[in-house]
Amino acid sequence: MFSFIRRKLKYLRNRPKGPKDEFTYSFLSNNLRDNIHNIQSIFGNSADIVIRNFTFGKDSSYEGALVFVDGLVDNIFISRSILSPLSDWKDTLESKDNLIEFIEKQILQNPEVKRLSTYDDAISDCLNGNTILFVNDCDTCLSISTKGFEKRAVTEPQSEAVVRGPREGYTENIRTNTSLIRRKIKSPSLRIENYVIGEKSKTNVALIYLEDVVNPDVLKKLRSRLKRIKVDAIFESGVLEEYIEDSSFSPFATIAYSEKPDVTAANILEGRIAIVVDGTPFVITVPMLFIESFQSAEDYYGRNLYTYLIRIVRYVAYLIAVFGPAFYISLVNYHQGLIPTTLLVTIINAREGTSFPIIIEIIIMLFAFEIMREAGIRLPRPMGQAISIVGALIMGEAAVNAGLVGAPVVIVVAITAVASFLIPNQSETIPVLRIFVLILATFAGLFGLVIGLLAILIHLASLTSFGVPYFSGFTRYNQDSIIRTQLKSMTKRPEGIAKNNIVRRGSNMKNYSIKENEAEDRVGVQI
Amino acid sequence: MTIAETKISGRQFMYSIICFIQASAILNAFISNITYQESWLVVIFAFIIFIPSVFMYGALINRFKDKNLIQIVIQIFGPILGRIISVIYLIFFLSITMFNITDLTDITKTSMLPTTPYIILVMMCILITAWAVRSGLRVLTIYSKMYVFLASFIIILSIIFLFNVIEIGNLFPIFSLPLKKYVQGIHILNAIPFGELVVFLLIAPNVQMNKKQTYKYFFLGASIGAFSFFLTVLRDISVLGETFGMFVFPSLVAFRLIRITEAITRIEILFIVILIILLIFKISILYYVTVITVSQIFNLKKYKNIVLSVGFFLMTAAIVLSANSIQHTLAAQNGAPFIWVTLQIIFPFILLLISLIFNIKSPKEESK
Amino acid sequence: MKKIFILVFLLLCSLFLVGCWDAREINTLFIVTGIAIDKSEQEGFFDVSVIGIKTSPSRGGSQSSDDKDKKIVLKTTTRSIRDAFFHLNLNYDRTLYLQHNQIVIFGEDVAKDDLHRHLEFFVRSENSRMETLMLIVEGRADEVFKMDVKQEQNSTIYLFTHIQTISRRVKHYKISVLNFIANLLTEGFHSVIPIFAVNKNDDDDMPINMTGFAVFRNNKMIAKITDLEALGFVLLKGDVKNTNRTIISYDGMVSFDFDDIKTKKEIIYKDNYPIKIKITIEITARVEELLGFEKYSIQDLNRELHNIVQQEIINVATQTFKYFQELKVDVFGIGLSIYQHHPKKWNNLRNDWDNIFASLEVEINPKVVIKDYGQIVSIYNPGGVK
Amino acid sequence: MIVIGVIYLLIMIMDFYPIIKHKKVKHLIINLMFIIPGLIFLFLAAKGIIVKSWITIIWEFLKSLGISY
Repeated sequence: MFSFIRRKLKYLRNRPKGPKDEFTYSFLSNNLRDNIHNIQSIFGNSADIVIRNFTFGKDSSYEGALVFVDGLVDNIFISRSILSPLSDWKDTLESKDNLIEFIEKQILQNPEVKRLSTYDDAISDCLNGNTILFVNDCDTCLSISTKGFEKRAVTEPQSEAVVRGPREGYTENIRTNTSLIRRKIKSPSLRIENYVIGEKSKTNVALIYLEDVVNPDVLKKLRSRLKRIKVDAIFESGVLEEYIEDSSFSPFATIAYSEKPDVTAANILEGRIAIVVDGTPFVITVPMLFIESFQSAEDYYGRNLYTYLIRIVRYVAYLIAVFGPAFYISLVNYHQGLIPTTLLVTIINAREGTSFPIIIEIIIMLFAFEIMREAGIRLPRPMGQAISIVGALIMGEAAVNAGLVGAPVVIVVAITAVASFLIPNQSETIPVLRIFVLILATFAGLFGLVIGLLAILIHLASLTSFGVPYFSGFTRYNQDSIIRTQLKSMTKRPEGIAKNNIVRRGSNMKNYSIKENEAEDRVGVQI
Repeated sequence: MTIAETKISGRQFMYSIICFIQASAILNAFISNITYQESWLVVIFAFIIFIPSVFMYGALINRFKDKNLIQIVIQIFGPILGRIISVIYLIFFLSITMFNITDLTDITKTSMLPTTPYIILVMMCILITAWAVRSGLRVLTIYSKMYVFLASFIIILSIIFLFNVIEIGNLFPIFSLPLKKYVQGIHILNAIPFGELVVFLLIAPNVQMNKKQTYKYFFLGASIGAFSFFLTVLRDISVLGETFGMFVFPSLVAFRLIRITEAITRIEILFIVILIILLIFKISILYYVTVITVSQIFNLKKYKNIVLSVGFFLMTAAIVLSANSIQHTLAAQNGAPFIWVTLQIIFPFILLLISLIFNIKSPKEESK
Repeated sequence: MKKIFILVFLLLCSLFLVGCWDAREINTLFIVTGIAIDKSEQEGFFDVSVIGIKTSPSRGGSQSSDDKDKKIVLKTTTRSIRDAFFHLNLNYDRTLYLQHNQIVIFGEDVAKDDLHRHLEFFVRSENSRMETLMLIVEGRADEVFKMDVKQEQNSTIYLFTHIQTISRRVKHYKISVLNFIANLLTEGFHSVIPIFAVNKNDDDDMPINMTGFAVFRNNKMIAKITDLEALGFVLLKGDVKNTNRTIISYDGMVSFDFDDIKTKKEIIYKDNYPIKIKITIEITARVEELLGFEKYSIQDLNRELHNIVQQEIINVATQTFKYFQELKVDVFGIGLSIYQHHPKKWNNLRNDWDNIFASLEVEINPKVVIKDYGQIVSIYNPGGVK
Repeated sequence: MIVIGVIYLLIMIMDFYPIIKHKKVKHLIINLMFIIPGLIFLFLAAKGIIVKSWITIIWEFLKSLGISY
């Protein structure tokens, strides 16, 4: 009891201090020299900060200075839209009492100009890609948006290949991503809220949602959680995910991510909120349901019956991926009766040569498979393909011949490995669950497997993603969970996501073939 | 987790009743060696006799809308006497849970893990149910719909698979046994599967359903459960015929006779696994109810922290109190009906009568 | 959240400590596919021999079919079945695994005295199955294991597949331990088990053939019936998918295929005491082979064949029924149908049912429908009058 | 047998931690009320003594009164 208290006190004494705020100067002075001097001291004259002094106005009576970060701005744009208009007014510009306002309204031709009065805003705008215009004896400055840094073009996403459907994927730039979504949903009620997170990185994070459809308390929870993040830098939406998700300890991801705008747009239409993080092509949508990871974008573009089949194949693949090895072990070690006699004899023959117990064999093979998979990803693209193929073939074959591993084990592990690729979103949860159920099955056979299954089910039931029950897809009626009903009759949004379950448009469309026949019957035209 | 605030829908209430009775369908060993081939008749009569008490339960739930059984007892009999009666109910719930735990471990021992010691199986079952009970009623009953479909799928599938072995002749002769045997059979059935529905009186306050729906859901649940119980007994008798009375778990033997092609034989374990899931569901509900009664008696706010200690008691008691399956079935056949039926049906009926005579109702503003 | 994790983690570690009781490494198992029980010389002892599959380490799972003898036979003599398995487990390196056992074979002399005492083990203990088939073998049962079988892995699998195929046509060839015990429990109903004989000259490839049925009174074998009576038994029992019969009359020879035989038994009482039983046998027959009958035209050929078949069925059925009446063994479930439909009547018939059955008067009326005559329309008689 | 009992008690610690922290005496008493008989039963089970369950006791009592089948 006492050691506990002592530990508590020690922790309180040397708790790490929060990040210190650097900028100590607050308001701009109206003397240009001081301003420039302060800016230089703040930036510590790092190489890419450019300060351009120039004079303008009638017989160069006024003095100004431009401050911008080289590389973040478009130099041609600066000269064309700031310097040349100022120089045009050379002969007509006399002394004006309010010079800054006149420049902002009349002279500058930039689309976006802001007046700033404190150093903090000036600095943060300058680092964001704007140029700052200081004028002598004026205590406010102008921040002009002249962004123009290198951007990656919109290309096909790597992680979600699709046979049919739009191929454009997100890029690292937040503005292109929001524009891609805006192009998908052109309704005025699409709101984009901007947040700046990270003491040092100051990354822009945009919340995108449809005003009349979003679930208000999910929005409230999300906003409060975003505000509470005190962290140095956010480079990837995965990092953000870690901070705002409900239960970071559960193997299940309660926040969905995607690289394709049409998937995020569909989610937003269903009442979810998309979070775009500057600098990463992965956009996360909140709240997530368990069944979402079994839906792929292509389900809605392909034939309806085919999607029935594919959905069932995905669920079966998930079950095989998680319970495959455990079921094999419980069959071979505990309930040999279940295996038909001839198959049992072949398994015994195959295992005659090997010496390890089955659990060790399965762990060896699972471990080998994980190594190959990681190698396949980490190596550069051409090498990666070769390694995974070579690894699979040689290792499997050699292991069996060397008598290290029985042939059936290789087959079982291969099937579970391939099955876990079918559901990309869940590829992080499957290995964890597989090991958990495997251990239970080795020690108690099918009974252990059932206990493992129940444990997973109970955990899933008590999991919520932003207040919305995570596993609700199966238990309550949902037109899109196990099977996808025809698009025309998919009228209701998933429970709990939308504000008050607003019915989607176009719910009154019947099958055209039926409608046309009815029309003809009424008219009495015999085909 | 306070007791009152988790609300489940009426439909889930019905599904959990069905699941509850289906789970005890595999334990029809109780009546098999009393009314050999006519057990399917006894099931019908038992259900017919049980129907009035279903409506009696419904009436009790409706009269005391937001009060579970223990609160009603305390309200009617006053704090001291009420507590004594609820302690009796607590012992009753403890012994029902122990009964089902021994049944579960017997089934797993005979069909799957013959040599694992008793305590391991009991402990695994207790741990899982404790986790489910700790995470609240909603998590407990959220899967009842899935379990019901699973169970009925199993019953229908097994009938189809056993079609070539079924002999209709085995169902006869009818009414060939002395009347005493029938009465005892009905008495047992009203105690083991049907009487245990008294447990739902404690879950009812957490269910959102109006007056009419209570009757509808309770009756529908009980009748579908009874029908699947009837189907199981019918299947077992028509397959096993004379040997129906011989076995401890007739359904286990019936599943063993499934032989389709050369490969699909000896698959009784797959069926038993699903029935074990159902039994674990039933034990988790009984466990939840026991913990609720304990917290009601000592009126604790949160019941989460006493779950594991009750589990510990259950675990060790389940091992010590039942010697072997024969003594267990004998106790169920002769001892249980008398004791349990009084607590399950006669006592709530007395509660209802007293509350009608003295017109005690839960206070006006509460009963919506 | 942390609590849940601790609970799960402790659940796991509790299992680690516990070790695994029921795990049996698969290559330490000896797959038993047949058990034979014979009477040994010593009084009260039994020779129990067990046959299993020999497994051989093979690369790539292909069956190495070169070594001919793929079977292992273990023998022991003990007083009871359970001691036998205990004894065998003691002296053999691998543990015997009974779940895959297909057949239990009894020698004729074991069947003659008490069969039930050997079956008790198969029904009671968990690790053996009660739907294994039962067989009686003339002479000693363990000769069956000596047969070398080309097609299957060992002789019991050969026997098992053999019974499966023939029982698909006639249901009564297949009787499992559970059926036998069920018959023992029903009063007034005795079971009949197929009997095989191992043929001695081992040049032809049919090592074993079925010589008929062994008739049991409760658990003692009292008689054997040959193939002819077997057909009568099958006809009286009914519920048969397909069997055949060749009849030689002085006009020629015809062989029928009886598809789908159904029998209805009706008992006629005189002041609730059964005196007569009327058995109607409905058969749809097909003519498979037809020789002779030249002088019949097509029309009256049909009538003639009808008479021949009906006469033959009446003879065979009555002869078999009389035979069982002499044995005083009701194998056809007549007593059972009385018990099932009129339990009151059965109470006072119960004790001397065998004599009542023996004194029953039997009347058989077959209803035969000759469905088709095969592909040839006219009677094929080489050089005969058209 | 005892080992399993001890393991289960390990899991119980998780349940007791909040009780001790928030000093809920009532919970503590109830838990102990269940654990102590549990421990007694555990030792009985370890020794292999099978106690006649209360149902059979009452059943014999009823039988002596003549109410039974």
